[in-house]
Amino acid sequence: MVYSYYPGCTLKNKAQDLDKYARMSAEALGFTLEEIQEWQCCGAVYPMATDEIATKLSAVRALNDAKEKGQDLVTLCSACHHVIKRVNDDMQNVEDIRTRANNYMELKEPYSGETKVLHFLEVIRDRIGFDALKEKVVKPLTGRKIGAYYGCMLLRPGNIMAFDDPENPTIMEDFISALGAEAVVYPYRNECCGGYISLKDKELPGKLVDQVMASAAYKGAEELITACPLCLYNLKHSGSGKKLTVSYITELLAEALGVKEE
Amino acid sequence: MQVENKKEFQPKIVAFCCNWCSYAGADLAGSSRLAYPADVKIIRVPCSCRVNPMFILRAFQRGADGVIMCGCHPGDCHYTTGNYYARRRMTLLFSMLDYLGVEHGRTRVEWVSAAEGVKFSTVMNEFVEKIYSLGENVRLEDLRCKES
Amino acid sequence: MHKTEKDKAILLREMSGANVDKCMKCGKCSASCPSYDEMDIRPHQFVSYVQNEDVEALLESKSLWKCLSCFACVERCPRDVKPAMIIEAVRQMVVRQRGGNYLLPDEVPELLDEELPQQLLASAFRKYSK
Amino acid sequence: MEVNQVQRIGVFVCHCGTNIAATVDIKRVLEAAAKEPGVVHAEDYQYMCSEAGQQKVREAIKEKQLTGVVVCSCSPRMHENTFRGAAQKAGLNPYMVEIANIREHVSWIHKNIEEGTEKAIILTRAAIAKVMLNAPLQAGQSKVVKRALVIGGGIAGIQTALDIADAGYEVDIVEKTPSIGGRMSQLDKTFPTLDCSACILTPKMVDAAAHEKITIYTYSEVEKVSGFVGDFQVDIRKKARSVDMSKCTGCGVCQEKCPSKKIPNEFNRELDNRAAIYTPFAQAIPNVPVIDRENCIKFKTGKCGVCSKVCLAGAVDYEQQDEIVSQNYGAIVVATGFDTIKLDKYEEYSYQSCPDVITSLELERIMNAAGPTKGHLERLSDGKAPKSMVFIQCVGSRCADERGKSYCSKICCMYTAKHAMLIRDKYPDVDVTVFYIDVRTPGKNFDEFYRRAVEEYGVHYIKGQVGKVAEHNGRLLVQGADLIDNRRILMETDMVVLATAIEPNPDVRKIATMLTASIDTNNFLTESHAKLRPVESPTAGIFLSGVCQGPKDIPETVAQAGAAAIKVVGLLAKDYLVTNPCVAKSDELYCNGCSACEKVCPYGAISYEDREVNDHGIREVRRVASVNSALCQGCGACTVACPSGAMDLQGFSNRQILAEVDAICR
Repeated sequence: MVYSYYPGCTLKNKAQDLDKYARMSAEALGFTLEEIQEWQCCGAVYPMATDEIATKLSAVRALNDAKEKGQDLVTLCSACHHVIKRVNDDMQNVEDIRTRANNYMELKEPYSGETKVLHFLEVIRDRIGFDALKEKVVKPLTGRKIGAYYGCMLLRPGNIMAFDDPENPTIMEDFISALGAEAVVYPYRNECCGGYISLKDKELPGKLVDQVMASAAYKGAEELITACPLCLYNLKHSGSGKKLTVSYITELLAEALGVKEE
Repeated sequence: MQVENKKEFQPKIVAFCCNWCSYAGADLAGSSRLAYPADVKIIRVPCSCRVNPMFILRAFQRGADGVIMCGCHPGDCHYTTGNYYARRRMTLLFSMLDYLGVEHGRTRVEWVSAAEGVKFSTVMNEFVEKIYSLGENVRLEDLRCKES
Repeated sequence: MHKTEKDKAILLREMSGANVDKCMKCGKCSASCPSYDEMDIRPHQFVSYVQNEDVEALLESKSLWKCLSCFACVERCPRDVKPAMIIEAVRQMVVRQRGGNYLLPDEVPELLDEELPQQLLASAFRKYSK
Repeated sequence: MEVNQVQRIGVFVCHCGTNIAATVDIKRVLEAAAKEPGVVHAEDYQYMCSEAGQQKVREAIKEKQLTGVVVCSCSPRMHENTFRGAAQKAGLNPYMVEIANIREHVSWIHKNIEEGTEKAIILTRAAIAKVMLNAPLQAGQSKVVKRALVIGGGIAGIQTALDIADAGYEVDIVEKTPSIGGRMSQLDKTFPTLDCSACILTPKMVDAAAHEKITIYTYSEVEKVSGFVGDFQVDIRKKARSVDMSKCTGCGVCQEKCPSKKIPNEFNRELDNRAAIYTPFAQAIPNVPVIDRENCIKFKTGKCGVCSKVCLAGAVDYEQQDEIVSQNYGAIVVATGFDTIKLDKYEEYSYQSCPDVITSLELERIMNAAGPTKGHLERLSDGKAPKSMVFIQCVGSRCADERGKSYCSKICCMYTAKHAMLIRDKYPDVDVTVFYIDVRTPGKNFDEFYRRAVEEYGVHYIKGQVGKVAEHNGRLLVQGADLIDNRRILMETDMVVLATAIEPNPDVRKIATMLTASIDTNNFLTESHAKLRPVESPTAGIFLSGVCQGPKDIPETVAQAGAAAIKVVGLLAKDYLVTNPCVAKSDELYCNGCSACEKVCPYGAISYEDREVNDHGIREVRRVASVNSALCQGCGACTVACPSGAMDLQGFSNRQILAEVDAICR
């Protein structure tokens, strides 16, 4: 199975691990991530104002590219996934945005949200299946106690992202269990890390990250995983409390599948 | 345009009133002596949902200048849901009449409760005034039906 | 063209797409907000400020730069009001004005560090400037 | 112009003293009426409704062999029945009378004699045109079975049954669970008087069980309903109890000895376990256990049989089968009650992940001496006594999204005040905080009750919904915002109680469908009129009692139960029901079997049947609509929905109304 793949800017730069291990793991699991041509930065935050059009076009371009290839579009970075999924929802359901975006784009045929947007984890859950994943694990992560950090962008708004129950998600826990580790559920796994505010304000993300870390540690987690480069950055660099190590979901996956080079 | 070549325009106005609310409201307007023009003639029906759009078209065919339908307030229908059906049917009928070129003001739906004598009278006054301003209905009247 | 407070309030309602009048003042948005303590005008107040057409105060508020767009308020609101969308609309109103940018390119070099992801810069620029 | 030559119409114009005669020229009306085709008689009188006036009508009918009567007088809402009666006395079908309303609609509002007279003439013509097309109608009769069925054995059902039975009629209660008692039996104390729920409920349960007119079917469900008001045929499934009711002494040994004891106890909201053979609670009526076959070792594996061995009365019967009881009823009362909503979509409150976050109904069980903690207030996670408790109101109520319910659950403000007060009273060292959006306490002594919680018991009320509850360091971290002080609340507490929205018992949808009783989008049964007929379903013969109709507390439920009972008694007191003959009727030759009429009928009065029709000599079986005239209320919705014109309304037929339109527009 070949999927169109939108890596996004950070995965080409500071988060190369997230990208690299994803491609390797995908091959090991029997699917290919085919990077779309000449993608542009998604903008990293969804432009919420109803009159924003230009800021949504790069996402539409990527979506249309996948549509023309007849492929589903896979993303990894939470921000990219959030932006592309929501723009796709706009293209499906908001007539004004659809019309205006298509007027700008001059595509061969108008785009109205035909592409299915999947997060890498959704491909594993819905296309591969956690049971099948379990069978492909060669180095089970037995004995490791891992907490999933979801953050906000994958889950909310729940009705559009439709990723998992926004208040009680289980996809990453199921993922961790499939890899042979013990998934640690903690209540702050869906609370914000501070996001983009950390560029100019270190104090608030510090408070939030300390809360997340303390909550995860209290529940017995020894390490955390995330899908988002910004979450990873904030979790690592903000706050003054006790730190758990944080890694990307794909790194953990590559390790369990035995494709991660040491 | 046909301009008043008659001496005086005397509109024919048919009002369909449901037995439980609007007809009672009209009775209350009467017992409260709240006047409205005599051009309005009321037909009693059990419920606004009994009003077949055909009745309204027939009225226009026979030379009515305006038709108004009154029922219980939404949620208060004696038969629970009748006025909702009526409302939907009239919406469709009115859009068809619009298409036929019958002015929007010639038809009206109003919810009048049994306690709203004042409202009944006010609505009828307004409606008749509107019909006067629109003049005679020439769109749908079937001249063959006219008695000489 | 000079816009009155009322015009701006109407514009905010349109730009935000928020269901301002559905609010029942339960405060769950503020209760859910991770930035609550940093804000001078709290998420639930944004709704009433728009209802009261008190837009100037919103335009001056430091809350605009503290909202994380984490959507906790949107998700948990029992009335589907979408307070974050109002905050975003006000923020847009500010950054679209001349001199309204909260982040200037000149500031950036000092804020960088070795591991700072591109995503952070991209999102901060989207949120803080036009 | 079509004129039915055989019709002989009489027109009677009333002066109503000067009420009509002052602004309507009676003479001209008479003259105009007399000229109408078919009119063979026209006369006027001072007061047509008086005995002398009616006498004139009766005489004219006889002398002139009238086939139809038009009375030009006051509103038909006033005297239509009077003149119908007069016609009937003279041997004319009462439905051959029409009224032209020339008082309320003419003389009282049009002061110009010219205008008034002209309008009166037109209305008279319309009435004549209508009556020409009237057909004689017969009001039917249907018998009334003098027995009522109450579905649901909670306080609503028990009270309704007691009131009906006290009036002397037979009542059957059908209860799904093994005992009557319902939600109220799960409550510890009741507001606003704080009396013990069991102390006031159990005597009523005993009364119901002992009442000679009441039959109780527990562990039973309504399976099938047919018929209509006055005579419903109902099949009740008595599920196999596996215990012989006539032999069991209620000693309880079987429950003690049953080896399968790990089954979540529904009565205690699954906070503890019960045995596979069980009575839900000690005061259960009947005090006879049932075997939960899904969890019984004997039924699962064939081995065990301990209960049978220990039963001295020999009451345990593994071979027992479900039994169907068929019974006829004149009236049915729905009293199916409520449950709390599921909280799986509200995990921001950590209900699923943390045992110390509980619902209010769970707290009732914890506070109850027969509950899972024997009435000790303790945390379910570690059994420790709490030092601080937080109550969160409106969880799932007043929601615009699909997670919760759009309505206010109505009882939560009061029971939360009750809980807070009881805890502060019994455990004064426990700090109690209530997060509220609005405190709603309409009801006698209700606000005073809530104020007592604040003023005398020191309960802290904070305005603002809670955003998140998270377990941390062995306690619960409650994150909220005080909307009045405009400050962040981040407090640690030991237990959190969620005032969970209530919803109608999920079974009600199935029952409503069987009864063709209408139900709203929230699954509450719809009342016939929100204000004036609040305990009657729009479906004749179906009555509503308790929360199945809308959220309500115990006093309101009991009041409504009594109201439903008196409505039932009013129905059962009649031997026969007179049916309104102005009902819909379908012409089988025109009916195309499309079901459009069936879908709009609010009463379920239309059904389809395969019937042999004779279409101009061709006999064939067709699927055609059939109207049950006992159920039809004569609204006419079906007549307009019918695309083929087969459906018509007697007394207000298409031809009649068109004739009126034509007469007015002439």
